[in-house]
Amino acid sequence: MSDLLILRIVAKLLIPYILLFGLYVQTHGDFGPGGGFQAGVIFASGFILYALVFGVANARRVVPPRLMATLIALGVLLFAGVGLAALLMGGNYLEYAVFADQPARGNHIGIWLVELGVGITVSAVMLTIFLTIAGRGR
Amino acid sequence: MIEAMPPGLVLIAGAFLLPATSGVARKALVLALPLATLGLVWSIPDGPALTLVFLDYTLTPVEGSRLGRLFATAFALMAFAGGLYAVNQARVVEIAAAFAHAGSAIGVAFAGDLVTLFVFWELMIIGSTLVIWSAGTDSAYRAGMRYTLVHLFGGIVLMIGIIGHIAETGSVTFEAMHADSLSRWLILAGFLVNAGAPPLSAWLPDAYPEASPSATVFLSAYTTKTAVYVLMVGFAGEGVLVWVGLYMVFYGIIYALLENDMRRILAYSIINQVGFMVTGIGIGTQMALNGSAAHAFAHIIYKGLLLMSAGAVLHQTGKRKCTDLGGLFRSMPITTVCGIVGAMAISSFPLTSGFVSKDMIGQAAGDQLLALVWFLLAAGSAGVFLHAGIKFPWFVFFQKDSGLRPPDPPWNMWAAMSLFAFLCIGLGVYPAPLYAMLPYAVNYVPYTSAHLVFQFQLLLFSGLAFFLLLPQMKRTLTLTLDFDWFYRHFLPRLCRAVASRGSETRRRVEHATMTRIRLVLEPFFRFHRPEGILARSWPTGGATVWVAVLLAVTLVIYYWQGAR
Amino acid sequence: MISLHLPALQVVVPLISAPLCVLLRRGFGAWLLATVIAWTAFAISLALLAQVLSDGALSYKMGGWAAPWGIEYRIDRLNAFMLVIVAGIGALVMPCAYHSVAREIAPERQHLFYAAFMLALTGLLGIVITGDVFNLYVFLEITSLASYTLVALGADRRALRASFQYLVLGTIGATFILIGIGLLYMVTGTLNMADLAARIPALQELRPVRAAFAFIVVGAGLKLALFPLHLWLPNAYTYAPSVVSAFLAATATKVGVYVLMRFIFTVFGARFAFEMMPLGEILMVLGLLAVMVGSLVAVFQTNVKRMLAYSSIAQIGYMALGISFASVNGLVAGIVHLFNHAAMKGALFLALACVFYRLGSVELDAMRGLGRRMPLTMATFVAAGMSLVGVPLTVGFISKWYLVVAAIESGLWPVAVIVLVASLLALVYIWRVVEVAYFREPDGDAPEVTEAPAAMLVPTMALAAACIYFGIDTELTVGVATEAALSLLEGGP
Amino acid sequence: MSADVPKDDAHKHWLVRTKTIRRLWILFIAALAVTVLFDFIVDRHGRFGLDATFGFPAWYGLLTCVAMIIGAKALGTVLQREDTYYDHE
Repeated sequence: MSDLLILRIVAKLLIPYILLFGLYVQTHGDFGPGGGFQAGVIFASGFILYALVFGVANARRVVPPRLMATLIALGVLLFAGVGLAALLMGGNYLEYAVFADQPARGNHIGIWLVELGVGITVSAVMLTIFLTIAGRGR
Repeated sequence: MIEAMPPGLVLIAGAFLLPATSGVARKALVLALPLATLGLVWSIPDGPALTLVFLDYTLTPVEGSRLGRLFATAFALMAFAGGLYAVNQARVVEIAAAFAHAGSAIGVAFAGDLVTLFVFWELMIIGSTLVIWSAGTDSAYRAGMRYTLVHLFGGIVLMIGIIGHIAETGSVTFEAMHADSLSRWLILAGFLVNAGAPPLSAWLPDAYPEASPSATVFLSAYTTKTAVYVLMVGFAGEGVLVWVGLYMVFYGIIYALLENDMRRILAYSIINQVGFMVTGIGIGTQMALNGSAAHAFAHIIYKGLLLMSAGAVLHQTGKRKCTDLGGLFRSMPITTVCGIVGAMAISSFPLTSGFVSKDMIGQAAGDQLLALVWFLLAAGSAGVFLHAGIKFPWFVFFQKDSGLRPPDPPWNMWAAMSLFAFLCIGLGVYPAPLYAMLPYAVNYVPYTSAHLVFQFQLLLFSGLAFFLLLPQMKRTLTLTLDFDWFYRHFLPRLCRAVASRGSETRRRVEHATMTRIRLVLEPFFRFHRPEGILARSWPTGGATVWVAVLLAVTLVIYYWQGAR
Repeated sequence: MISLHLPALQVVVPLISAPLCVLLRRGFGAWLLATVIAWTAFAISLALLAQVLSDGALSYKMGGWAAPWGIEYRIDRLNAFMLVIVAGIGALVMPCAYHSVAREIAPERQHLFYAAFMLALTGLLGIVITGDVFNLYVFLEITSLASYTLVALGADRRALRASFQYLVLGTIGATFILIGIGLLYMVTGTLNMADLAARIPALQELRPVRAAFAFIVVGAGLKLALFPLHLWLPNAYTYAPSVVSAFLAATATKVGVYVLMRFIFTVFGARFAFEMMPLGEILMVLGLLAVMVGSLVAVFQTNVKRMLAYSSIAQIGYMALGISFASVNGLVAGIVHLFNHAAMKGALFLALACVFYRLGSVELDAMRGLGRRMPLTMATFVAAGMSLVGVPLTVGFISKWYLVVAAIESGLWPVAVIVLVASLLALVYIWRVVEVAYFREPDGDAPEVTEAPAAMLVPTMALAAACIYFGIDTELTVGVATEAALSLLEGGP
Repeated sequence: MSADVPKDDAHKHWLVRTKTIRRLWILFIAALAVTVLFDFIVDRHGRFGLDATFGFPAWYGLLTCVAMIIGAKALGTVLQREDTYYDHE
């Protein structure tokens, strides 16, 4: 596959935009279409494209499985930690309104953080699944 | 609320303690526990002594009564003598199990409510099964398994009966009742299974003789006599019991006459003796109940004595079949004398405990002018002498010389035998203490000239019949089929024929079923899978089919319900 | 202050521990964390139960959103009791897990095992605690996915196939539940259980409600392994790692039963389920079949784990039977048996974990003479086994008693007979193990083994002791079950 | 009984010597006679008529015992099996 020059160049051109779009969906999910899940999938698809074009072995160097496992865990921790933080700040679990003096602002912060956690976990899980399946039989 | 501890718990707790001890301490404990229990039995006043709440019911785990105390006394005495008999020979697990068994039986004797009764009832089963198993032989294991299953089946019948009774009356108290509804019939049936009543009586001669010499002594006392106790409390005067009891009397005689194994002879005679008691309970007058209670007390002692002497023979010779034994009186005089005393007592010879107890039942039948019952009881009395009174000592200690010259058993065994022999004679000579314990005031004089003449004529002429027909009584190496044939032979055969792969019956049944099933389901399965066989090749698929079927069926049913 | 948030913490604490286990990367560290967390969760569940018993049902608004819009955690006596069962088993299984997992699972996967285990615990606790049907579905999936992983970690190659089968059927079950929830949402526009319960009576003539009922009952039936939807269970329990078998057998199917009860009584209401729909008859027939078939098949197994798995199917049949009577005593029997069966099956499977730890096998033949070589383990097995049979003074007797009382109250004598005859079958299959362990001599080439390590033995014996203690002192179990049964029958959470 | 009379009678236990056994039989028959004769002295007031007849316990005991033995024998021909019957369960 490394011989396909056009593919490699197009992929190199596309991947940054895919990642950027992923980040856009991630950060604007709280008041537009999108959110952590979709963003995570889009973000992961950038790396998956890379793996398809440049080979799984290269992709593994970019995203080592250990890192992925850590990211999966960290994403979940972020999600659950935000909930706990709300609890520590005097609200119910996941009650973001307590994060700022104005409930709307607090909600904004809380949702943003939670979605980030979701995004990290989803993209890491997607990549792990892809690399695991792609790595079978080698 | 705790005013009194259930006396049986001393023995049950002791059973758990025994294996942890050793040496002299263990021996002391074996002898002390039954005596402590005996003391506790007599410290319980009449009436409820302990109540507690369990499963929404107010239970009376300990309720003193004259009758319960009588039985508990006999049970504790038996535990003492049995412990003494076994203390140096038996495995500790056997004594422990026997004490648990005895403790549960005493628990039944003091149970004031049906739930407590049932709990102790089931504990008795566990204890007795372990007693049988402690022999450690394969045949004991199998017999014990059959024993357990029969009794657990009886327990099931009893439990359904008890729950039904509680649902009908709202009361858990264990008191007199009548077999007038299904649930109470079930209670009666559950009790009768333990009494060794037909048709489930074969467990007794099947299991008891497979236990070790001392274990059989323990076993003989508790299971059937607790059944007598509960029948007496619950179903006194229940007419059907007269006929059940009489059946047991003659069943025991006939089967014992055919039997070759000395301890099975005695096992059959337990059923025979319990038959007398059950008949008395069926008659239900004060005289009859006194007779049954007194006879149960006397029976525990002399049957213990008989089995001790048989056990001593088995322990010393390792043989249990009449065909292998004989002439042992030469070298085992103490055992012989004790065996004869027991045999006299069971035959109710004058001056023995049987004489002062059994004929109360006959007397009661006579007083009620139950002619047929009276004549049958008299014939039964003659038959007792025939099958146990003469047959057992004759074939074991006399008849031909088998050439065996074993010495008398160790001191603790013969001490236990002597104690019971003393009690057999003592109660026969001086029955007042026994009569004082009976549930009703005793209006009966055993030693009248008429009674003595009657008894001597009956017994001596039964003896004459025995010796005249001795050639007919020649022992053979046989066993006699009983109801247990159905679950020991017929059912296993049937199951094997159906269950084992490749057997002809199974092949035919399977073929027929499969053809029919295919006929119905073939189109359905072909639709799903061309090869057409269900779960074998791909279980997940098979399971999914089940899901689909179940969902479809429920959906259809629910829709149909809605359309109505 | 913190007591206000116990409902959230009950789920969140194990949830957070799962990623931490992954981050720890070390088997021992992960085990230590998981053990501490499991015991913390147990403590929380006990505190919740105490709170519910003294103050009545609790409600917790997730994220501060009020029901029915937000997710509500609602804890009444029934699910407080369930929480104690699930968390308690989790706490008791964890100490055993250290040795057992070290023997059965490769070192590089151990921390992942504990992470999956914590996720399964989280999911089970979440299913039980939530008062929102969609949230329930989410937790159901968390549990299921974690369980598939746990089963697949079994040392035997067949574990993979068992796990796959479990996955396919479990997914079908979860999907059915989701379809049912979807149909309910379509008709009522709400996902909150209490809200659903208030709206369904007016809508119960509608076919979507009936279809939802069918889907949910069948879906839950799959999850709880109701006969004939049990086919995933024997393989999954047989080939899973020993502690996983113990944990899942003691909790997962019980939670399935809980879900069924919750939907039947709280969401749809007893009147709808038993008077308009013939659920009672269906559950009774399937329950009786489960009892008979499960027990009979168990009698013929040679792998003891598999035998216990089939016995679980029979025991689940008892619970279904208890529900089918739709009477107080029937429900008490079902609910008490949830607890009792968790205790005895937990003890039995943990005892097998001990056996496997020493012998490397749980085949009947390999256990010859084990009564003398591992006396405490086998004594525990016998005690819990007697409880399974329903011997008086054990918990099994209590369940059996209430079941028979319920059957006789309803005039169903034959059902009472079948229940009790099946307990004889339980005796037969338990006794096959006892016979081999106590009455057979080991083969000449059998490995010399000693008693299992104390860390495994103590929890096992604790569960067996519970089987006996709660068979004598029934105040807590029967008391809670009775009140839970009454409130279930009244309808509404 | 008399079938197994050995030749060296003096070497046997006194209880199984032919002479003793003969004496025991005589004693036994005498006892039988005495107990029946007691019916003349003692009034065994019967309740049912039949039981008041002369020597009722004696003849009744003898007859029922013979009947029971014959009955058992008859049943035995149907129900008795080798004692290894169940061994191949």
